[in-house]
Amino acid sequence: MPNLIIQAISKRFGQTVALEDVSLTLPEAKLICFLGPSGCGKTTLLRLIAGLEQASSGKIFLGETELSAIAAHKRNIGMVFQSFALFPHLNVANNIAYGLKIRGVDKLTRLKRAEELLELVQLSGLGKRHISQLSGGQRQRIAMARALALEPDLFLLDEPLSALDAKLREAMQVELKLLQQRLGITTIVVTHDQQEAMTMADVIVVMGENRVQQIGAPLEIYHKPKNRFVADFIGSNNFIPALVKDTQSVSALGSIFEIALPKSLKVGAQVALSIRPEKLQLYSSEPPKSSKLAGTIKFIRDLGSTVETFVEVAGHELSVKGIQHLATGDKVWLSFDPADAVILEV
Amino acid sequence: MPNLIIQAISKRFGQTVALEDVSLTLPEAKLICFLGPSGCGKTTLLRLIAGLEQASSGKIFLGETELSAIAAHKRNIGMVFQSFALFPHLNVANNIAYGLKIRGVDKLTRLKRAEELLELVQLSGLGKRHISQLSGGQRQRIAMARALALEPDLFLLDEPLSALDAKLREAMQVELKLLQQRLGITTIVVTHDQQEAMTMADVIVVMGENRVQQIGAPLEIYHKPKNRFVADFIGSNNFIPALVKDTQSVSALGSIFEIALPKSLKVGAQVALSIRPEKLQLYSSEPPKSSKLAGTIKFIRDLGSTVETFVEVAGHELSVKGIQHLATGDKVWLSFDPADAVILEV
Amino acid sequence: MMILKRFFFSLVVLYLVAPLVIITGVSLNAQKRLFFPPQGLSLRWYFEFFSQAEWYLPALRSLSIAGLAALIAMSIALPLAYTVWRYDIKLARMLYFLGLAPFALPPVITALGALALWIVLQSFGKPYTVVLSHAAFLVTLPLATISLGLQSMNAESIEAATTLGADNSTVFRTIVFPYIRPYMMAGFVFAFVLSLNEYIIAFMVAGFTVETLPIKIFNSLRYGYTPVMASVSVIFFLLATLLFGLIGKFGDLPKLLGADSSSD
Amino acid sequence: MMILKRFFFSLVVLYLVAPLVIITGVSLNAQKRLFFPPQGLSLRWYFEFFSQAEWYLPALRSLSIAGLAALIAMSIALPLAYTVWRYDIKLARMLYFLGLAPFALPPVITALGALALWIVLQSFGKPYTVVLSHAAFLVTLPLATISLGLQSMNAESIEAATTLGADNSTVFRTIVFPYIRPYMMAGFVFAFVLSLNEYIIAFMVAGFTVETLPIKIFNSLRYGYTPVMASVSVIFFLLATLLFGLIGKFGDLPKLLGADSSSD
Repeated sequence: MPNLIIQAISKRFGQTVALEDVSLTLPEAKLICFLGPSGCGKTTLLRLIAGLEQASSGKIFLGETELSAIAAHKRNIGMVFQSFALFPHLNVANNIAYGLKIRGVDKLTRLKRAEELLELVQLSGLGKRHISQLSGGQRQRIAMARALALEPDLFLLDEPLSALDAKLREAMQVELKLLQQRLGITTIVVTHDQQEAMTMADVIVVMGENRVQQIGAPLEIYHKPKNRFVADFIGSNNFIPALVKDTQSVSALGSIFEIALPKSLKVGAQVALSIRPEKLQLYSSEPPKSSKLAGTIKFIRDLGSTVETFVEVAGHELSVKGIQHLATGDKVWLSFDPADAVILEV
Repeated sequence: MPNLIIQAISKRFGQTVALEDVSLTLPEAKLICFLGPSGCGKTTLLRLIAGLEQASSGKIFLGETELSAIAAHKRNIGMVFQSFALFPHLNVANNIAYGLKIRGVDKLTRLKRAEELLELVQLSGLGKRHISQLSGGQRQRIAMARALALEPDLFLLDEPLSALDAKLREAMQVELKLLQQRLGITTIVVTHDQQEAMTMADVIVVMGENRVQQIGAPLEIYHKPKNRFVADFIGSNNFIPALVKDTQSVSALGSIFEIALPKSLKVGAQVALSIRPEKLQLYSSEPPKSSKLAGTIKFIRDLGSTVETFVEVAGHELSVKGIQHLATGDKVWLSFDPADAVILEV
Repeated sequence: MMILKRFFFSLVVLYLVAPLVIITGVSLNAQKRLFFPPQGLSLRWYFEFFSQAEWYLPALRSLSIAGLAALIAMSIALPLAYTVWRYDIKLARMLYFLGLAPFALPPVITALGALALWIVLQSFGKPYTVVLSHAAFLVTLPLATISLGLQSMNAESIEAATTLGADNSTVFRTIVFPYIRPYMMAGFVFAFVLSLNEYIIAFMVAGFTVETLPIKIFNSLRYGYTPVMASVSVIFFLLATLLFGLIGKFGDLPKLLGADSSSD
Repeated sequence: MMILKRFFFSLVVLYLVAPLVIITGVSLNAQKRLFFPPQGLSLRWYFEFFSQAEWYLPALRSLSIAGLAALIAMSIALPLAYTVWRYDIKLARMLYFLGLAPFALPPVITALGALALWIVLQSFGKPYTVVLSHAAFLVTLPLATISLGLQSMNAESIEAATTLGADNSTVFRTIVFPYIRPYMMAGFVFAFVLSLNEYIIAFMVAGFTVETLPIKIFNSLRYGYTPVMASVSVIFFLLATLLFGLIGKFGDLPKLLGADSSSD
């Protein structure tokens, strides 16, 4: 199975821009997540790949084949919809075998294939059930089975787990990931949930403001966000306004920090120093470190498993995560390893 | 302001039991959270306190006064509704001053008080706005201002933040907590979100299956859950089936663990050993500890800020949280401090 | 897309407007003939309507009957709808469907039923029987619009007012009434316009003693068609349009008709 | 609570059933009088209806007209509703409101408009004019029910069928049609029953040549009341009830009427 290549795709609905000049090459046989806030265009991109929308400009290729020149019903793509979109007048087996039936496959073969797929999604023996008799989690699995029945070239899922409750969702994330690894089919999952994307994806495409913001492996995106949008959307982050002093250091909140800077930044430029809450260390007395900040604890959010401390430093509030034994109002010091900080343009 | 005492309250709607023999004494001037899954009766209990429902049996007292004998509109309770329930035909100031107006307070005094309350909720100058011109967060604050306008004896909030998006919700949790501390008014917040309860509450009342399951400070409930319902609902937890060996130890998954047991348990009883994911330590080689388990890594969920590892031990899957550098399939050892484990009846 | 939209709108407009255009054209004929397009333009049939008692008296009679019937229907509907809504919200939802009741029974049945009833009560032919029959027949319309209004109201705002110290009557005066006012108006106008145009019940109940305008039109049909009928229809239609326009201005008409306001 | 509920239900039942009870009572009179309660029980008026051509012929005529009109209305409505829904979902929502159109214009206007149109087309009085007038007048009913059905359908199931390899006609045949079938039936029955009971248009368009049953009832009113009218009304009402009962069995009636199926 070849790469999926998206070439300079734009999509407008009337006056509204949904996607602006998106180009991507997506690797084969991997699980890819389109991740972004609602309205960022991620679902539109998925629907363009499925052929359910027509691009305003640009092309989509699957290897050498121009996918965007083929009618939706001839693309051989399996898609799972957010509402699952099961056919209410057909039973489970007939839902799964729908694609086979309209291709004229005989009844015995159809039922055999439906039973195979039910086994794949761990719902053997449910073929005769009516759709209304299924739980949300079962519907989700049947929708996957139906999409996989024709052995598609691409497996697309639009927010497949958003209708499930929290505990089931977490379990299904793991299950979906393992299923994809077993089948080895190129799979694209649209989601707005960064934990879901981090759990499942081999590659995450972060989308925002109708563009691709960053593409990469989950931990690469977490630790090396390319811009403020990504740094803010993935995980939580502290953004400290800073000024470029020279090619090796910035000044922020009255202190100087030695940090490797992108070469594009000029001396005197306004930047944001971003540092993850779990990368900040908290001290009750002044530590013997070079990069440190003095502040006061404003609020402590103790969730049992993690403690988040809000520290005010020179009028700026920073969040620190990690177990500690301090109280609101305490004077504290913060320090961090400059290698953990990321300098972002503002 | 005196304690709120709930005496043997039951509530049935037709055949359905909403609350079953609930008795509570709630301290004055504190922020109390009713926490539980949907349908547990927490909103019904709040509505009984407000007088919007009548109890099937039982009484409610505010100090010496029998609250349950007073009509709802004479109780002097400020309530914030889940939908905010602002009056669409009145502007912001008239919404806030509604209670004063129907008491015949003159216009000048009303407007002055409305302006004071707008200041309190940090929305000064918005008095003339129409309700439809407000954002969700602003509506939430106006609903609070309206409920506080009459200086109520009790301040009740029904899922007050559930209509707000995640980032705003986190900020409002802190703000609501600080507001309550400044005003010193007895406040009850109904929520299904345990993080919200852990962040805000002085006292959490955990409700489930139409009863009070546990009442206590947030960390007490997190670290010393009284029963399996609480241990499962608050945070995540591993439950390991275990057998009481003697008064000092249990056997579980083929190992013996020395743990202080409740006296009520008999030798040979089936129990659950519950241990939080962050209290399990993971080793790549056998550690020199007495309480340990050998297993295999099944799946790793790396979210950047935390890593959750699923380890299979004797056919049982355990979740471990904490930074580590292992891979799926590795053989590992787990250990924990017996003091961190809780033995629960099954 | 745009073409389809335009085509579709033209179709709807044609469908609704065609009879009107024809009627208006006919009413402008200079001759006493139902020509369309009209032969010679003249307002003489409108003039005739306003000058001849045999036409304007039935019109005034119809207007009084409709006004009284709508007022009575509303006075019954308001307390009924509010009481039911306060104590049983599911029951209140059914009141909305009751709005269809006048159209559920064949009009001939309703009319014959009313006729037989008044005969039993020995009031057959009395003028007030038309008013009461119409009020009873059309009471479901204000009942439906008011129930719809109450249903679309956030029930929590009543509870909010209660916790702020308002007793039941204060809640009704300060919260409920301002909210349902446009729905009440809509119910009144629906009942008024339907009574104005109602023929069969009025005819059966008191057709030989109380000549309303629709009855007058039908009666005069026996002596052949005259463009006055057309001019009367145009005038009544303009009146109804004006009233519905007022509802449209003071209330949200699609919402009054039960459309989900949250959609699009 | 229970008392209120019972009181309310009694009221509704009384309101809907009272005219029926009276009519049925009247139809059972042994004498040729409109007595209620009936004086002497007899089925002679029913027998008269089925034995005399002056009664059963108009009835058969009404049934054929209603059947044909409803069929034509449906044949126009189905492709129109489906095309609009496929290409513009917002527009399709408007089709639902169009279902109210037959009740928006005063019946006299619609009838006069139709009359004038047929005169222009020189077809006045021809039997088929009633069928076509009714079909045009009632086409909005199947249009509304079918649009409602399409609206309540999950649009994603069409897209799902497409990704599974179905072209447009296969999608219609295998997914859309099975779903909207009960809505089509409902539209047909609505149109059928309304045509059956329609009086004014039928009378104006071809009243002197095609005597439908409602026209027959009115015509015979001139010679005094007879219980046959009541027995006819009862028979027609039973027929309508049977048809609506069938809809209720094959489709969800409240849902067909636009009720939100997600509530309670």
